[in-house]
Amino acid sequence: MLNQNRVAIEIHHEIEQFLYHEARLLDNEMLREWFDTMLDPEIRYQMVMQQERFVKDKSPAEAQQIMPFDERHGDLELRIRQFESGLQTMLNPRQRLRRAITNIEAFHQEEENTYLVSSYGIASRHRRLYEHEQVIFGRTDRLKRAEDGALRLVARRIDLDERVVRNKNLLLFL
Amino acid sequence: MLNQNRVAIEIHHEIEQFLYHEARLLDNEMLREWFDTMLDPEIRYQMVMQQERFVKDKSPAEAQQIMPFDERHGDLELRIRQFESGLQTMLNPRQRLRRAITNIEAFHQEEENTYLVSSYGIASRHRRLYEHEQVIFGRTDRLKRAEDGALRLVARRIDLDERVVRNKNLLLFL
Amino acid sequence: MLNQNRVAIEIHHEIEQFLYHEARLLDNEMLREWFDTMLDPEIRYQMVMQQERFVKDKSPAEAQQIMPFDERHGDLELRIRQFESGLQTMLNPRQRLRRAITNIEAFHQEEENTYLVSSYGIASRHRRLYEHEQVIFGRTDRLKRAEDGALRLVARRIDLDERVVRNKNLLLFL
Amino acid sequence: MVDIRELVDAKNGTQSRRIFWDREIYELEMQRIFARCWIFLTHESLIPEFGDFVVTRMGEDEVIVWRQRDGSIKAFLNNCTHRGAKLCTAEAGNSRGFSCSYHGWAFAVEGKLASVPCDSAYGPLFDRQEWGLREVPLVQSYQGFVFGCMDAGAPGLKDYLGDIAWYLDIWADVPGGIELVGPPSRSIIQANWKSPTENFIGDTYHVGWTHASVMAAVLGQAPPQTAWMSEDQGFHVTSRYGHGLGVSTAFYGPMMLVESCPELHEALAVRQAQVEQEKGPEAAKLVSGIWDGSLFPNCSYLYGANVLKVWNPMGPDKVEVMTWTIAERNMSDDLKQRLKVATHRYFGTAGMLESDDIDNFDNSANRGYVTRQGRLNCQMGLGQEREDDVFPGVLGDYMSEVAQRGFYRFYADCLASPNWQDLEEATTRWKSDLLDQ
Amino acid sequence: MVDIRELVDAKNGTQSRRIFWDREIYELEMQRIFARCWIFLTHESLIPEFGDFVVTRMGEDEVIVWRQRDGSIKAFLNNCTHRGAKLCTAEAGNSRGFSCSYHGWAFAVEGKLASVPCDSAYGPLFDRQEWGLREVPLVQSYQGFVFGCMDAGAPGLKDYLGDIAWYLDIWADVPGGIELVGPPSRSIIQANWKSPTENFIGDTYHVGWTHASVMAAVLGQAPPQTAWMSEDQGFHVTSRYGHGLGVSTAFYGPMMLVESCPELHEALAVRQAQVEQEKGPEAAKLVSGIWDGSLFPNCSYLYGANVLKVWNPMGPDKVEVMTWTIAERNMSDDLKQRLKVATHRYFGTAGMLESDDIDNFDNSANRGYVTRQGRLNCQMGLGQEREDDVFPGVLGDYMSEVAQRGFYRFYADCLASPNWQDLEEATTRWKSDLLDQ
Amino acid sequence: MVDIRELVDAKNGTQSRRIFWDREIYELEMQRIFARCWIFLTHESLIPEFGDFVVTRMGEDEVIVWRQRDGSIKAFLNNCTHRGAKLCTAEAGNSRGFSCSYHGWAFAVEGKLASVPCDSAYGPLFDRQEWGLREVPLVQSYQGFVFGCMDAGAPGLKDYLGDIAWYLDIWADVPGGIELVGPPSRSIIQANWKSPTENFIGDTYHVGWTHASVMAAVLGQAPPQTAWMSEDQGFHVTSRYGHGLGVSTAFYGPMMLVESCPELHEALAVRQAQVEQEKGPEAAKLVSGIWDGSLFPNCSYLYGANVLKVWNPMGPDKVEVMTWTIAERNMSDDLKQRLKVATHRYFGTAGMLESDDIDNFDNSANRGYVTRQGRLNCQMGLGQEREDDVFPGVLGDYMSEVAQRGFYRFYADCLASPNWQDLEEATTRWKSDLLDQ
Ligand code: FES
Ligand code: FES
Ligand code: FES
Ligand SMILES: [Fe+3]
Ligand SMILES: [Fe+3]
Ligand SMILES: [Fe+3]
Repeated sequence: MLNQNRVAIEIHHEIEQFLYHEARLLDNEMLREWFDTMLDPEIRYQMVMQQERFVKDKSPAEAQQIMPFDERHGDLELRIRQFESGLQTMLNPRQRLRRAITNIEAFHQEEENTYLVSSYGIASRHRRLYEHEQVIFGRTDRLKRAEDGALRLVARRIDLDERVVRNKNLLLFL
Repeated sequence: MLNQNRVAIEIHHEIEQFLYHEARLLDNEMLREWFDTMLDPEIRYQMVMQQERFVKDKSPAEAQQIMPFDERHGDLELRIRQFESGLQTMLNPRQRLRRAITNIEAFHQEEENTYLVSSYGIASRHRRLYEHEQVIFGRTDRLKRAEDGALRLVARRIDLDERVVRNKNLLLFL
Repeated sequence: MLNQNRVAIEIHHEIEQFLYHEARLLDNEMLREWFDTMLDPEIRYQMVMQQERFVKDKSPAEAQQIMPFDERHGDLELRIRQFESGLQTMLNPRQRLRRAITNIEAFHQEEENTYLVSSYGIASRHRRLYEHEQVIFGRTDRLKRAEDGALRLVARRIDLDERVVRNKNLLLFL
Repeated sequence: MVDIRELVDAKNGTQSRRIFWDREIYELEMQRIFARCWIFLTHESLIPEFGDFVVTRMGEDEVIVWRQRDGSIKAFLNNCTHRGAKLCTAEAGNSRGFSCSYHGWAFAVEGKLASVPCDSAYGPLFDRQEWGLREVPLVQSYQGFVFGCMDAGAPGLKDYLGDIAWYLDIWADVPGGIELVGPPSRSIIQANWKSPTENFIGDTYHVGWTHASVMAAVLGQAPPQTAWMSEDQGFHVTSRYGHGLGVSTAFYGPMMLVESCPELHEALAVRQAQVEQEKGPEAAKLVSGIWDGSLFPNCSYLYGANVLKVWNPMGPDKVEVMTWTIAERNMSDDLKQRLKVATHRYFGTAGMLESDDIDNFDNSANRGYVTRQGRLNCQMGLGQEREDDVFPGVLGDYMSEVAQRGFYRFYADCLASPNWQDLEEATTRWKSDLLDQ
Repeated sequence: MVDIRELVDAKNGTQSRRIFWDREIYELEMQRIFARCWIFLTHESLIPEFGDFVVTRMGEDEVIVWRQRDGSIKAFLNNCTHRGAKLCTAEAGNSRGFSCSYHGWAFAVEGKLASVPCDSAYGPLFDRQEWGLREVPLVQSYQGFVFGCMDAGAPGLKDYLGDIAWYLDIWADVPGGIELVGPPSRSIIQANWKSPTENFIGDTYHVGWTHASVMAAVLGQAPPQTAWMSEDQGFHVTSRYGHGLGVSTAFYGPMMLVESCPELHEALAVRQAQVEQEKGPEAAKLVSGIWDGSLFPNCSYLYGANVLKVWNPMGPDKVEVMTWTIAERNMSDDLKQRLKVATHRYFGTAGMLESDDIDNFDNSANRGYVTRQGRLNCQMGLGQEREDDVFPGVLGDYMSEVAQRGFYRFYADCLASPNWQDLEEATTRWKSDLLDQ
Repeated sequence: MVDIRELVDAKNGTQSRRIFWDREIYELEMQRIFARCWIFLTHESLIPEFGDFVVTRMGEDEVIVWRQRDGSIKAFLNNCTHRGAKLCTAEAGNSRGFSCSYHGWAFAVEGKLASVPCDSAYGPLFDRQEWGLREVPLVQSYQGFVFGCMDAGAPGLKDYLGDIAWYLDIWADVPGGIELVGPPSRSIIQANWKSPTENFIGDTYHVGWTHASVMAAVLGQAPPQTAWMSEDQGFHVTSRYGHGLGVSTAFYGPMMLVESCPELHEALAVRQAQVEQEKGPEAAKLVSGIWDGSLFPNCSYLYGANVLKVWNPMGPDKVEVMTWTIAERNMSDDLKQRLKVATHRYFGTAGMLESDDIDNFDNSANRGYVTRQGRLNCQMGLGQEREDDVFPGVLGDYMSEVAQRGFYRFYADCLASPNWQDLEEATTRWKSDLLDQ
């Protein structure tokens, strides 16, 4: 993410609005719409946590990281079908999720019409009377302008800062 | 809030700065200035919480929601007079409120020079030595360009994600 | 910070990206790069907390405030050398800091090519298995365009909202 | 073991700070107060139809309050009897039964275990009849207010309300009845449950001081604190089982509500005429006043400001506040909604009056070993208790702490008594004890 | 003192809710269960080399599990014996020693206090030999699973596993052995540690109900709950020291994994042939099924879904969940990684199945003084326990709660016994007690 | 009941880990240490004028420390005696009285209940004289440091400081006196209050190890840990009532401060000459050194680094740290402010040295039932205690734990003694016990 490759202000604005729109869709449980309109069929969707290791540790990355999500298009659809089943007692009464997105930076990639986007997020979940959880994360996205001119998410890597999850679960898209 | 009605980047910037300016005024306890310069006399100012009901519940909205605020111009002024009384021991020593605003999206409304604005917020309150509270919310605002060319807030609906308030009180404007 | 001195949208965008870039550098522990490329040699870097006093208290400001940081260029470098020593057990395993920056407003200063920038921040620190801390702050920065055309931080004042620090320490740059 | 008589000196009107802090005392309260006394559950108007339910708490026990087919109301512990999962996860709604989310045991509205999936797997040693929901033994209503009691040996609700029922009738026994407009606002504050309860039971004293900012906002300037202690202000009452209330006849009850609900003027005049006829002119005078009151242990209300509050304990230092609007059933829906907004403007979680109060209740003031050796004073008007021809109960001045003292008198009796029989005995001479003092 | 026999009625299969809530009971559990029984530490495959270590917990005690020069494994309390600072702050890694961050005392891999900075300042009264790391007295492995025990008087690990070892061999005694793929996911949930453990030990009952959403997503629609109770479904087992497990032979074990890990089909067929040869056709049938199981007190696993779980207690109402993927050592690295992703898709912290379960375990359902007087039911299949010629232990139907009852039977014996000698005595007739019932 | 002698073996210099964890022990500490010993309140320079006040804590009890009209200082529990609300909500300021926020009871600077709103409502049974603020029985100063004591039977402050007063005079009895520059920084850390106190009382040992990163940053590279144990380094002292301190004469005290405060060079030379004249050359040598020290129970200071710390207990696992800068009264305001910045650069909440320390104090290292059966070692230099002709108290090497052992010796005596009379008796032969060992 070199400083000189930053996208121009108009594209930045478009990307920012894309991410806000996405958060709003997800917060309003419009998962299918998100899936259909914002994701590229080639999507790779990852969420990563790191084990606590000493700085000098020499073991390979996969021995140090755990991925609650490492999904392709089909895996995501399977998960969305679970949400659509209407059978999750966890979601009844409905939970309230809110994804505040900040620190958006976008950069041109070598491939044309492709952008590397860095953003931060603070997602809050309120559910039942007393449950409140928060998760802090960074995201590195790859966005591509599709043939219809609209942006699509081609890859997302979500880095969680927490090692031990404090949420009741992470069954949510960040 | 259709994607295609998004305002142009310049208006978006203006609206964003309006909301940040507003937050800064409120955080600095300049309530009267906020009231005088940013609110339209026709303002409707609502804060809404939802009771926990099953998804299939058929009761009407008003049986499910509670509004700590449902104020008009005069009600807001009454509240500001309480703050101006100087008699609230709650505010002495002063509390520190900070309203971080994110996820701003703005859309043209049918009515000219009127914008529908969606934003998210994380408000923090520190007071006394040890009290710290946070409230997470979404807002749907209606902004209008007044005759003097400046924006004014015509309607605001604040949706709180929490059902049970964890703040000592919500005597604050979000 | 008068409304009419707000910078134009392009400069605003540049400043915003400067601050996001800065946060990303700091979050990735690239302190030396931050120090070398973003700070002006004349930097004054302050972090301020206020004692709880009654509103009517007449004592001078310095009797009411405490500064965990009031640093010049050399002081900051000393601190960076501590980080670079590799000897802080506190940072091994590494901690995860994330500085979400919001509410950016920028204003022209009298001096040319100098901007007064107000921003808010929510910094999160995760470390070890279970530690999670958050600190909420406002910042008032002075940025200057250096001869090379790039922005530099000339002054920063960080106002912490908390009186009693809940972090294990504040050995971090906000 | 806790020495109750050292904690509360009912005769002299002082208490130990420890009753607001100690976990040991709190546990005893859960047992001897909240599992023994009548606890407010809901109002009938909130669950009018067969299957309507609300979930609430009695002490820390969560219960489902449920309208039965025959119109009666039952209450059950909100927990599955199989492996113990929470049964109903909504606050309110309508249902003829609940299926547990874990294995699907299904409980019917009357509490029976109606069906057990895969029941043939159970075998003959399992008796389904034994594993219905655990029922709250007593559920009764007064003026539509539904109360439950975990102790089958308790006196009936009407007896429990005692002298206070006469007063409740004045504002609640209106034609068509009253109702609560929900849903309640809910918030959690750092307080012991007794602090807000004692505040609402008789704390005239704080009004002019704590709420000066609201007075200033509404009236232009705050009147002196003594404005609430003129001769003809009204009175406070205490009663056998600790309930108390106060009426100020010098203030116009709905003064804060009438701007958005001007219809209240006329409604009040009508009601005043009715009460005059039913209970005489003295009682009628009370109708236009502002009332504060608490029912032991943790239900409070303001008539005039039209709010009802429950202070649900969540440990010695935490209370969940629930707030409803009181309306008359015959009011228009539109008026009810305006009333809901107006009452919350003053007494909701963003309420202008409520917000002033919360710091005063803050339990952290009791922190500290030496601090907790201290005693608190509740002696205003001590020795000036009196009876009245018209007004039931034992009375004190409007500006007095007679009701708070009565609250702590019964509180101590409750904690000290192992059962209702002893408690009845301990309180039988309450009135002469007070008046002969 | 806690009355254990009142808390757990092992004969009738009921328990008091208090065992999921009371701090006093929890403290006793820490002492009599977690400082006495064999506790899962790690798998040998996770610390293959000299100096490899992981940090984990036994009860609330944090321990370093450390591969020695001679290939053996030792475990030590993870705390400096000088002024008590935490010693190792990483979860895993490789080191031949740790220096304390405070003053630099250096402990070697075998636990000795290897060096003390400025040791000449100490003087003759200090004996360095006495201040090594405190060692966990017993550390033993079975099929590569490493367990530790704080009580030197405990039976050996193999004896402790008892009848269950036979079953573990079926899936763990594969050529090349099995391994755990780490690092584990970790999360903290609001639950008592016994709730998830009893779920994994034998809760067939919840699968069709709680997880209906996953069934619907995967299969298109959720089958009825009774689909898990047909005659030939399999069985559940309980054993002397509380361990239990269940096998469903009606479902294809790795059904959720094969899409991303199709190699599992063949591996399973190969394994089935091996088991047939080693243990006969009855045992071989189990290979293609889906298994659930828990080892007393807090280690669970699913064979077929290939996850291993530890439920580490953090107070009566909190559990830290640790989840590893089970793989065969001889699998390719690529397959292991795909398996890791697939198992976490269902059983990680974002797992589709896991997420359904967590609310059911929520400990807040036990809040309330009256609530906690209640009992919980665990009677499914009570009185239908049986022995089998092929399968060790005492069996019940696949759809039964025989394993949960066995868990609580031993739980109660454990809490009631002051030492292992008494505990051995208390459990010696466990089988006849069960079968003659 | 807690068995103190098992917890602390004063003779052999070991302690049970339980003293850093158990709630029961903590409660006893609140009673027998914090409600009995002299507790640091403030420095006279922070409340110079009539009406100046600061609010602080003694144990967990919050107190107002208040300058009286006659220049004396009183301290009061910061709570209203009416219904118990917190009285003063500011940390510091100037006022001649405080009105309670709840009902307006007004307390005057000397603690009297000065006025009661609506007092005519009270009646004759209320005696206003009885309901003033509860006063801390003893408040005394030494070198401007103000201490309070909740036990009227305690020895005077000067006696309580004992041998340590001689040392304090060296840096505090300067012409014009010293002062504390405030406001203090405040932070809450996860630690038992004894951990940082013992660190500051004599932990030479950690400096070269824990703070190696600062040494590297300041000096270019970190010296070996043994650099702090050369013959002529200085010494540590312990005293009857647990206070201790250490002086290193091998290091130049203000080395970290002089860059921004070069005036310190000369001030130190001047002071050294004064001390030489007053107390002789041996004492004068100490002036240019760096000192660490703690006054029992929870006040610490570094002379040379010029910070004063209070470690206020907030439960067994939490401490609120308060940090002030020590300055000489006669310094210029500008120098004082630079000193404030410089001291916080190293010892504030963002302090380069402070930040290194906090993990070492982390109380979570004591988690675990088995862990807490362990003992901690404090034996460095055990048996090498000595007396000195010039220096009061019992001395040990600079690199020793003599001061920590003395702290825990008195700690144990304090917990074991029901009152000051017994405590005096228990400690009367402290010196010979130590030296004859
Ligand atoms: S716990 Fe409710 S059905 Fe099993
Ligand atoms: S505490 Fe570990 S070396 Fe001192
Ligand atoms: S509580 Fe202080 S005046 Fe009543
Ligand atoms: Fe009030
Ligand atoms: Fe499950
Ligand atoms: Fe240190």
